[in-house]
Amino acid sequence: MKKTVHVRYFAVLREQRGLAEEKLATETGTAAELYEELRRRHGFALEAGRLRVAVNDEFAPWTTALREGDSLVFIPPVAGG
Amino acid sequence: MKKTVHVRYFAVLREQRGLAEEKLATETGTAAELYEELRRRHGFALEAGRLRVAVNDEFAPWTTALREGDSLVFIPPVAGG
Amino acid sequence: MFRISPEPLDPVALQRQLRDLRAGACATFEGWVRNRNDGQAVLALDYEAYGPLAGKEGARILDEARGKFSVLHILAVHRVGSLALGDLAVWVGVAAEHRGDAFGACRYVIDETKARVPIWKKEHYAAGASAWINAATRGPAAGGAPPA
Amino acid sequence: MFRISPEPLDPVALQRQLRDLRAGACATFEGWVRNRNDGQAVLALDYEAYGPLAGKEGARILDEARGKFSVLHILAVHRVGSLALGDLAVWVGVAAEHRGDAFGACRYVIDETKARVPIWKKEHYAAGASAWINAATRGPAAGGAPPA
Repeated sequence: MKKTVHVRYFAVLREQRGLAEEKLATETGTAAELYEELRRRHGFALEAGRLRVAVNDEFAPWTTALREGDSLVFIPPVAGG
Repeated sequence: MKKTVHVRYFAVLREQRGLAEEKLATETGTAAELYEELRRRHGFALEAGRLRVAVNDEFAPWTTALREGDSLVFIPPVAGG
Repeated sequence: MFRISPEPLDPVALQRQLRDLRAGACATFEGWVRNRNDGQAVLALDYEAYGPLAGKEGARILDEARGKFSVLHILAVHRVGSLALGDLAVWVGVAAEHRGDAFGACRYVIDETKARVPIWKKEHYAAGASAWINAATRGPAAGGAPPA
Repeated sequence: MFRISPEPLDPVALQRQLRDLRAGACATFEGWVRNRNDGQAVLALDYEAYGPLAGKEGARILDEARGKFSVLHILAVHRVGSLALGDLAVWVGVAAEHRGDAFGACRYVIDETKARVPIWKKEHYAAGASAWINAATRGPAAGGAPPA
């Protein structure tokens, strides 16, 4: 079940990850599982409950199943205006 | 008790009176009485209940007693904006 | 400050007076001359003000707004004279630390200005008549509309 | 239309796009970079947006505003990049026949934009630290504030 996904990082996550985007091979099944894997690996401070996730440039449930080639963005609390 | 007052007319009253201001000698005692006198004389369409009155450039009660030299403005319903 | 202006209003210059590094929010309102009112096609407007009292009542409204909302600067200017369609009739601008106060004060000032400041508006209609707004009586229109 | 702009915003040009002879009211909101936030002296800001989704979510907000209020035109632009004190960070303008709808829609758009559109703000403080707003966790500030 290994698939390759594209992850872009913004704001605090970009800084904590140290890069703006990466291609990842993962065996996790959902967006939520992928975030937990990345959080453990990179020490992201924010819990998933504080974030939203976008799959292929649209908001999506955390339970969304990952498919080969998906593009993901984990969205920290917004602060426009 | 005859006194001379100065009356300025605005908007619909200016048009119905046919002039913008006048000096008047009147025996009426209050602003309300003066308006009724002028309304009868010039056929103003608006009843006093639709108007406010200003004496010496400040809103005043209709019961204000007129004094020699007072300046009066009868204020039709406003429509700024 | 509240002003009556016989000259066209300059919103850019007006807003510049609100600038303040403490302000996070600026709300403005512009009243424009529109081409219809109450179902009639409008060609032009005349505004007329009772200047001395309009200035006093406007200043009171701004003071009230300052009491009700936390604002840094408020400025309101109402045009008088003959205006064409699309012209700017009234401009209100508020700078505040936060947007709730900026919106609230801006809305308060225009609402109270329309309700209380001695300014009158005469509309000229495509159909040929004209009327002083809000001055209608039960009989014929009080604004000099011809019997036609 | 909702846009993200890496270039400074031009409110005069933006407002010109709202002009409409049917409109009697134009409400605008400007968000300015202010020199304090939560008691700290601010020197500058960086805004960052997730462009594709910000554009979609912004467009949805404008559609919602059109559904809730009777408006003629709505335009909203959010700046991204490095901003100085006093700079214009976001501009929202609404033209409507009546002022209630203009104010209501303008307020709705800025409130929802701040709550929902994926845009982030990093503040740089006079004290030397910096922080991503709203990203604090229970532990040390999540925004890269140094331990000093």
